[in-house]
Amino acid sequence: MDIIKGVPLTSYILLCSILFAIGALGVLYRRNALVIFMCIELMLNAVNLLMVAFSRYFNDSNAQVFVFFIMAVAAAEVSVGLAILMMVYRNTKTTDIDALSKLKY
Amino acid sequence: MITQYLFYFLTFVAIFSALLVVFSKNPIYSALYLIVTFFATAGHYFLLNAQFLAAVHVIVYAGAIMVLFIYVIMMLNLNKEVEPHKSTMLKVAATVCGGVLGLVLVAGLRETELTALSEYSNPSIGLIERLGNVLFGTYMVPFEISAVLFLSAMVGAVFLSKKTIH
Amino acid sequence: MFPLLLIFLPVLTALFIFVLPAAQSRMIAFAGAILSLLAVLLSFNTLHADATDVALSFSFNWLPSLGSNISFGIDGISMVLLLLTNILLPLIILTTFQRDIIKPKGYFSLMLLMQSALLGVFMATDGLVFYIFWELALIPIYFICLFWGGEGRQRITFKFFIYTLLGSLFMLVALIILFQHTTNHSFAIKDLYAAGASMTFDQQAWVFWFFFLAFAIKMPVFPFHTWQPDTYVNAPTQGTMLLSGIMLKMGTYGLIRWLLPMVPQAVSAYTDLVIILSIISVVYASAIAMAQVNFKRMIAYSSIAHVGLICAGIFSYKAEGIQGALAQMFAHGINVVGLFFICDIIQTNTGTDTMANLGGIRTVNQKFAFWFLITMLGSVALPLTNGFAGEFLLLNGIYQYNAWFAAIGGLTIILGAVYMLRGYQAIMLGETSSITTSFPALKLSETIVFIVIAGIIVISGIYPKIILDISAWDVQLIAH
Amino acid sequence: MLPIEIIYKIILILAVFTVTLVVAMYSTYAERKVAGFIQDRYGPNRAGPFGIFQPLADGLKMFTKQEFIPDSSDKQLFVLGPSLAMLTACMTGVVIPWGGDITIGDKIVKLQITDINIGILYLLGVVSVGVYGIMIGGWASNNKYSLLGALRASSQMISYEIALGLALISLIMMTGTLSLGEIVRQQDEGLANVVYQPLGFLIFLICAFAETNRAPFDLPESENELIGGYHTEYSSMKLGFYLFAEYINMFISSALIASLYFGGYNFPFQHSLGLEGNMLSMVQTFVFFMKVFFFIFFYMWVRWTLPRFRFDQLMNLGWKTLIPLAILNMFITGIVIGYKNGFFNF
Amino acid sequence: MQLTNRSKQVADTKMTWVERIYLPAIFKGMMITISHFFKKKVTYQYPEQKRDIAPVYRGQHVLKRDDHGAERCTACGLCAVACPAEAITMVAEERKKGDEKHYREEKYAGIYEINMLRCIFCGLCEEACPKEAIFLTDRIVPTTFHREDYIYGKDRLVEKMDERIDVSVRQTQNLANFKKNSEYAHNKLK
Amino acid sequence: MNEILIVAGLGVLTLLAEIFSFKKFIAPIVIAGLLATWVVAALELNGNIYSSLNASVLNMLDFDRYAQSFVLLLTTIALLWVIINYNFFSDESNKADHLSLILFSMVGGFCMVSYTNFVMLFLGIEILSIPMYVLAGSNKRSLRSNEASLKYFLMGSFATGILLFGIALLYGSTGSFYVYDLRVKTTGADFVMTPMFTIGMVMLLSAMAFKSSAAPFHFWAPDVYTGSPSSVTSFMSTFVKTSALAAFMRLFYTALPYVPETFDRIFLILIIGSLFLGNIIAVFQTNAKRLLAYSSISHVGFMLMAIRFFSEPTSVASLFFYMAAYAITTLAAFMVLKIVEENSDGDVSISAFNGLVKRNPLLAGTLTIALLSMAGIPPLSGFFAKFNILYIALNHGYFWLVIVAILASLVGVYYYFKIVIAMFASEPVLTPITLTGKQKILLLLLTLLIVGMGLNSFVFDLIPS
Repeated sequence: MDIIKGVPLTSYILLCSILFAIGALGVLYRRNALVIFMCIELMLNAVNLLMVAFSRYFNDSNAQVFVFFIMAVAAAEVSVGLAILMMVYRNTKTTDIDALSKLKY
Repeated sequence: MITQYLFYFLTFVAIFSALLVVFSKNPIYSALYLIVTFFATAGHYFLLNAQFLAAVHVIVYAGAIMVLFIYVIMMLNLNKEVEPHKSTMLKVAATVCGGVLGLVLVAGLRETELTALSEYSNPSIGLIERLGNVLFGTYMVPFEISAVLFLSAMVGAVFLSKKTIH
Repeated sequence: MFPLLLIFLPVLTALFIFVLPAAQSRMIAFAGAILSLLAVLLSFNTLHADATDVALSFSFNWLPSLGSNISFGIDGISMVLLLLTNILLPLIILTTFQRDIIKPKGYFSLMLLMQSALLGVFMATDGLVFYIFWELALIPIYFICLFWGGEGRQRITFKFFIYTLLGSLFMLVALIILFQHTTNHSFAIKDLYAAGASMTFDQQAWVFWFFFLAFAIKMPVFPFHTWQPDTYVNAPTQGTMLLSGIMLKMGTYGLIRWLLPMVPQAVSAYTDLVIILSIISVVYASAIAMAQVNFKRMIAYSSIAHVGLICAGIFSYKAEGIQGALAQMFAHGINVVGLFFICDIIQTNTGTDTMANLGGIRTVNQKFAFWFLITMLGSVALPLTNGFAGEFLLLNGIYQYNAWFAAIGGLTIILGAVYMLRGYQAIMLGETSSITTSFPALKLSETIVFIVIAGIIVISGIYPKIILDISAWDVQLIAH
Repeated sequence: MLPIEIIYKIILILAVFTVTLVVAMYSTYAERKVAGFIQDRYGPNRAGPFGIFQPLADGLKMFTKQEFIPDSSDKQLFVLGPSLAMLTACMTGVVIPWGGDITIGDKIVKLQITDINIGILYLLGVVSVGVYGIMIGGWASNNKYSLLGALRASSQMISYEIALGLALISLIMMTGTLSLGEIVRQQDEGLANVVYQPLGFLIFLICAFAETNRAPFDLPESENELIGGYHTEYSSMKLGFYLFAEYINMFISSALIASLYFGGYNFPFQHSLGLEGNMLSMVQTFVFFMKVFFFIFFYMWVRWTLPRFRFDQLMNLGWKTLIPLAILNMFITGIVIGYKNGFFNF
Repeated sequence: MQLTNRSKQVADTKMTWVERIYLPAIFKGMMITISHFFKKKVTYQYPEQKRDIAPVYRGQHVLKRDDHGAERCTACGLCAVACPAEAITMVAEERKKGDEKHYREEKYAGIYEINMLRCIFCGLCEEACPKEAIFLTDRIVPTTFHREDYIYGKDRLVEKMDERIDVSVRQTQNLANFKKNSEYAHNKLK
Repeated sequence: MNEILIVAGLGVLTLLAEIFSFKKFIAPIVIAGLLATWVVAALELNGNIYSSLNASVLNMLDFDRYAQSFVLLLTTIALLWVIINYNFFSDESNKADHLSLILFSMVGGFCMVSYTNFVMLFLGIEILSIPMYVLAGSNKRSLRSNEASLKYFLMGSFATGILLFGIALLYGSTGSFYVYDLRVKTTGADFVMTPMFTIGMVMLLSAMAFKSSAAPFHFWAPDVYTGSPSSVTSFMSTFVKTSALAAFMRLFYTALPYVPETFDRIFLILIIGSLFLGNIIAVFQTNAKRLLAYSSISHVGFMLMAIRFFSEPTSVASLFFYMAAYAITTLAAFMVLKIVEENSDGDVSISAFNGLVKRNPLLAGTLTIALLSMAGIPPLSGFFAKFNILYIALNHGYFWLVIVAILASLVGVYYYFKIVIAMFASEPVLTPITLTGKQKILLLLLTLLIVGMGLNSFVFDLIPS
């Protein structure tokens, strides 16, 4: 049951590169900490897809297990990150990272 | 043939909604488009014989992570589109940076030719039995160690959310 | 073990100072310094007892991974400087007897630590150990200047520190380069000599200039001297004495011990350049000294002039030049301490050291004028004073190298006489001003200092062989 | 795949879809009927005999009511919410085995739309997506009650999903498969899983109640605090979708409980009845639906027995009771499996 | 003060383990509810099957006529004053010549309206009426789709000549006694 | 491996102690446990640096001589940190949380110094970072702390993304996550460096530079270091940095030996950037914590030199020694800084140090020694650390780089002495500080270590070259 045929690996690599770049762009472009965080998730997502594509082409389950770990870590990161965001919001009433300028002097 | 069309369709959806994640004004729309991207990715996983990962991807990302995001957006009531006007300079700079990164990646990886790729694809690599064996065999140590990660994340999240007693 | 004893004696004394009450610090420090002096004098017998090049040595396997041993050795050249250090230290401590020192514990223990480090520098026969003591000598004097110094001390001491540190860092690079070229990965001075000789000219040139930078800043020689006058003026009197009397000699000693034998090709190639720099420094500093209105500043510039001549003499690479340099180093150390002490007395009693405001002290205090006269004559190298032998030999050495250089360098004697006499005249002669009329008599401790200084000036002036003999044999070994 | 099989599949899909909708429809009727009976009333009995046309009348009413979209709401999301809720509710039915195999001609057709090897994961995935309908709807309404309802719903569903998953894991450990069809087949040979996993069943049951937002876990729509919860602002068929989705969920979860823990379409002594082939399958399907109906009834029964939880109680129950219990259950299951496989024979 | 004998001593005792897992209690509760499932239903199937209503049931109002068929109401306004829900409105008019048989006295209510949506059916109007003109009956106010239909005018309040409404059952002994002693009592008990 | 088990168990024990309200004993238990870890690590320290490539823990962690030495160093740092910051947990209610987070992050550090598979590198980094994100914000009421936490988190996650993409590309070009496989494949004769490998490598390098706060990826560090509570900052700049750089180094000597040569230019940018940016920006700082943050960036420049020239025989030992010296010095500096901070209403600007020598000579003395060591003045340990590194750089023929490094560290002297001058030459405005006996002993111990590590090369000889 080989589902995918005729799509070269390069296509996947390019797709993942573009997704990753979009994520990075978002991190730089947006000022809302929450959205930045989402863009980071997008980047991780691109990595996951790349790993899976490689896994399929190498016939190697290792990469899929790696993806598994990335997902686990992403989940842990999200829990901590959102807790931090909530803490910041409690004190500043904003999630705009430009509003956080206490440390610039 | 149909898989190719599927591939292009999913790719289009993924990239389109990824762009919308970045450029949506409203955070909740960003989040929703991100979910769409995740689903497109899950579709790609299916195409790549990684059914287990596809399911886990949906459960973890769409089912847990993004719910938390939306939960927080809702709780913080971020629907006001309050993002302040950023100077055009910064925007341009960010776009250029991101664009350059993308260009470099695309240009660098455009003509990737992987040697020693097996033409024959083993469909069982994405199956849960196989993954389970790898995970609990080779990757036992990281699996166990990740318990520490979760524990610390849990303790951390609880600690940050706990009310300070004065 | 003797070098170790010399190094640890001051450290132990410093420890005592820290433990015992502050009121006793001065006496303990003095006693410790005297003890060191006695120790050095005692060691005179053993020097050259068995015709080896390093007689009084000590070695301890320290950092095998770096090929560095804690090794010390005393030969004639070091002995001159050990003697100078250990004679000056009691004198310097003695100069404080009539002064109120705040936080005396710190002051005296830092001075003693400085002494320890200086002794280490003069005795080290291992590159790394030399470097460490070189840097260590910097720290106490920095804190002395920083804590007990005058107005604007923060900026000025800092400048001094950065300058000297810059030089020593380059010296470190030079040492590492040398170390790299040793065959057995060793920092021992002989291995470094061998390594230096084995290097290509380019490499030698780098090492030469790096070393020279460090020493030139320390001495200081013409383009690197800008830290010096300010620092001398701002440091506390004892700090200035340490700086000018001993620390300055670190640079000249370094030239003799670490630079000349290290990279022969580079030395011969750059001698002209260095001597020209030195001569410039002599003339330039003398000229500026003449224009000074401030006595302390004038001494500071005179110091640059003297050191310039010493440097030139060393680079002549003649036995006379080097011998002269050593003699002059000794003499200059004694004289300059005396001059700064005079300056200190004047400043304490009149509150100023601007020469125009002073005058006529001789009529009030003749003894003081007498001591001043002797010290000043030593400094201007009048025959039969200690300065004469040194300058004569120096000029002789330079003359052998190049007569023109000697001629220009010889100006220093005339110029020195001019500004020194002018200074003496302005301060001691003429009408008394309102601030000098009540100039008090000298205290006992002050008199003792002057007696000692004058004694040394006269004795070593009449019979310079005392000093010259110590180092003659070793100088022959390295000179052409 | 041959075309005839595709046709069978399509028929099956349509059948399942229809059955799901009909059952959900009649669940609304049953709910009212059961409520009435438990409260010593008759319930609806006017539309048709015993009121069996009541759902049709209700549906008609829903369709004809005024369509109302609040001015300050987010229009697109306001529409997306109920659609998503309905969509995810309908998607769950595909992996449930409705009966044994049926032989048509020489083709053997499974009464299960698809027997994918990650069936349970699929279910968990779809269930976890189900929360979006409620969240989006509640948020888009721009109403504080809706928002509170949505927040409550999402936190409740996420919390109980964990215990639910953990309870399922012990079951998976026992059966060794993620395919629902396989799990049901295994129960044909042995006893129903509830015998081996009583604690797991209990946890699953409680979590299923919470996941479907049914009493006593109906905090998201608790009328006396939040008016209508997340669907306060909804009217007409969009409200109908939400309500309908809830009933579909109820039906599907009942079907799941039946297949996972109560043998699915199997029933005791089925092979000694002398029934064969299609006949047996039909009886099995009938039995399965009986089981499902019992659980639907059970849902309603519980609703009219137990009072609603307070929110902190709900969270305490989920995090401090059910999750530890589920882990304990997993632990015990692991030990027993290990013992059986001889890991402890030193 | 003991109101009933069912009071129970409540103590804040610690629950036992069995109690704390709640399952037995839940089971008990389930049994109770399921037992009700099979109990006899108490529902009245309304239009076909009606509950008996009390003799003093307060339903839709009626404006009585006297034995001669003349309206008793004199538009004194006491009922409107008494009405707590302010449901009654009236406009008085003077009796014209020739109307004597329609109106009992010189003044009568030209307009008399009761808003049935406001009315709370308390019966205070009935008590306040000095002329025994207004009574509440056992009739039920029918529902309609429009608010205005609930404002009942005289057309619907005044009893028809040909179908008189018997309100004698509402005239309790107390009322009768009160009215007997009153010189203004017009509607004497038979 | 035993160390990981002990420390993880200790973390759980700490949490349990909170539940069973043994709060009083938490810190003693932790200290005892860390001592035990230290003993175990010291006992297990043997063998050759490259010896045990095969004797590894299930192929995921390899506690060879390198790893074991760094585990010892990390344990020492953590132990000292816990003892020094015994009183950090002023908020008693969160003591267990803090300590357990620290212990968990230690597990991450141990994984990072011993990984043989990129999974472990990645997990190690995350396990190390996540508690740090939290601890950076542990002063929940303070906006600065919040900001530090958020910035650290966002930047850290971003770097993680880059790291993962790099790993994925490396995997794509070699087909394995095992560093030894990578070594075999990339050093093979038929290996061609594809663009994919290059990009992956660059991304990996960037991410690691990010984690070890090397310029130009340093910009988060000053903010985070300044905003976090001082004790957390000291942990970050010692333990975390050590782990990150040890992992960085390990990458090359186990997996990619020729990469530093091939990507020479990137390394030089990182090194020179760190040296100069760190030092020059530090000059303009008025906040002592921020100053130390920038100085730590400049130290990274030196450490990266050891990594760049890792093929020199003594480079590992030099890096180890540098990090040990730097860590001890930083711990001492931050201990003084924290005491000063507590005694000047949370002010950590340089003016808070005015006349410190008159307020408490011991504090001033320790800080001076520490700063001198950082500036590289002999015979303190910082000098020997720098000396070793300059030596390997010269040995590798990078003469000009040494000159650059020396000029940079001269700038370093300038700002270190700003604090020294403040302490010695300014008049105090605040009351004298009294120290407890324990603090005095600790300060003396740290001073002794700073001096002693320089005078004796036992630390350097821990890793045989």
